[in-house]
Amino acid sequence: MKRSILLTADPIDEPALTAGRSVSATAGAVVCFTGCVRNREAERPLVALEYEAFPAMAIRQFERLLVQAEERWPLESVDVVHRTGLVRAGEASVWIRVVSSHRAEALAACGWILDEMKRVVPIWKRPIWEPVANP
Amino acid sequence: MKRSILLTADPIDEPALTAGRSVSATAGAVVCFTGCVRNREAERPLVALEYEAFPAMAIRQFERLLVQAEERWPLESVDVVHRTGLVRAGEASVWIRVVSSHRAEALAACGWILDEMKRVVPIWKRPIWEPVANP
Amino acid sequence: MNRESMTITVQFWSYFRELAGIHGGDFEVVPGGTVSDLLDAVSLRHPDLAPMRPCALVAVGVEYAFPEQVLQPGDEVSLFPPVQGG
Amino acid sequence: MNRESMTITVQFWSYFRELAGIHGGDFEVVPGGTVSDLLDAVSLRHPDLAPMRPCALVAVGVEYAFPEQVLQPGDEVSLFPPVQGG
Repeated sequence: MKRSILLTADPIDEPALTAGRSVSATAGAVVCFTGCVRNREAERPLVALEYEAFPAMAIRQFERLLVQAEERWPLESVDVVHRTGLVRAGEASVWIRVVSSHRAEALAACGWILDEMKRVVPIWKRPIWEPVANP
Repeated sequence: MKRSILLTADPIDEPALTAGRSVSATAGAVVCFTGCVRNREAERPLVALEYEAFPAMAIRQFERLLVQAEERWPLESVDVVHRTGLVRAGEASVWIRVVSSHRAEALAACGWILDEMKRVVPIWKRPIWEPVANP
Repeated sequence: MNRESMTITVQFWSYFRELAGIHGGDFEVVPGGTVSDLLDAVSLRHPDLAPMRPCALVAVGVEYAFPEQVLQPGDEVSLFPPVQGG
Repeated sequence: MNRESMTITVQFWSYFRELAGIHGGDFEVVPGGTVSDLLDAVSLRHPDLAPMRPCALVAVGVEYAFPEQVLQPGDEVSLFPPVQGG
């Protein structure tokens, strides 16, 4: 299985990533997931999330996840991009692409990687709230 | 919920579709599924699939599916593109994007729409096999 | 169309069209006749389609129809094999 | 480092760093000491981190570690709160 993992402070360029996909003629299903920062958290207006990663360990733990995903499902490739630093509301913080020969496997693997990522990959976020106007 | 449904004989321009997405600041999860024609079917080399649709009914049945999906999951938008005519091996035959506030809903809705599409949307395909070389 | 029958236009799709050797046709059904009655008439005229009846899907206009559904004059019926999109 | 102890470098991440008021530090552990022994030393020096211990995650290098894991001289240990990627 091909895999790539990128932690980056730059915006995630989804069209470029989409244009750059390579799918072998035997792989029928491509699932892309984009997670965006919402403008509210628990009803409170949010300007951005500040992501902090422990980079070497984050890469290592993503690698372990992708190896485990490959053991569970027949995957052709998985690509992961995760932002670090300030990510404004509406911007993408995470992007995952899974290529497999069948849709069910691609969807299941994508959901599993997202769930596990939130359990083991050392990345943290801190909310930047909208300033409250003084009366 | 916003929705769009397109049947087209033109190639599916995934980067353009990706660039054209609009996600409200309250929607955190975007799932894109691309289904590509594989170069083999039951071990036999395949050149292309020829898709035939009953267009008015296909659009109507897709609409029903999207309405049902909206009743099951809180979705912000669903966009569907399905090819008609000749689709060569490696090309995309179907593309679906689901936007929701949470990843689990977006992934579940995407899988469900694909499953139901294959059950009720009047589109058929005919394999164009690789010519067998005469000895 | 006379007082004892109504004309229903039927269209075949996918390999049903090839099996029938024609895109469709007009069929006469008694007033109050059902989708099932129409399929009897289709099977009679197109014996190569008859074996497909258990797997055939039927639509009236752009909606799926059930065998016991009563047809109305002017209904446009479509007959096709299981769908295979994606 | 003397014969009765080994030095372990600890790094704090996310709000553990703010609670401790420092990026980390070196801690002395007896030879054969475990992650759990190290956490005792960390809690002693940083009482504001002590209440976090039940939810704290610990890594040796880039791999998660268990409380009973025996530390080796030169190990680099990371201590952090539950992760929240995505």
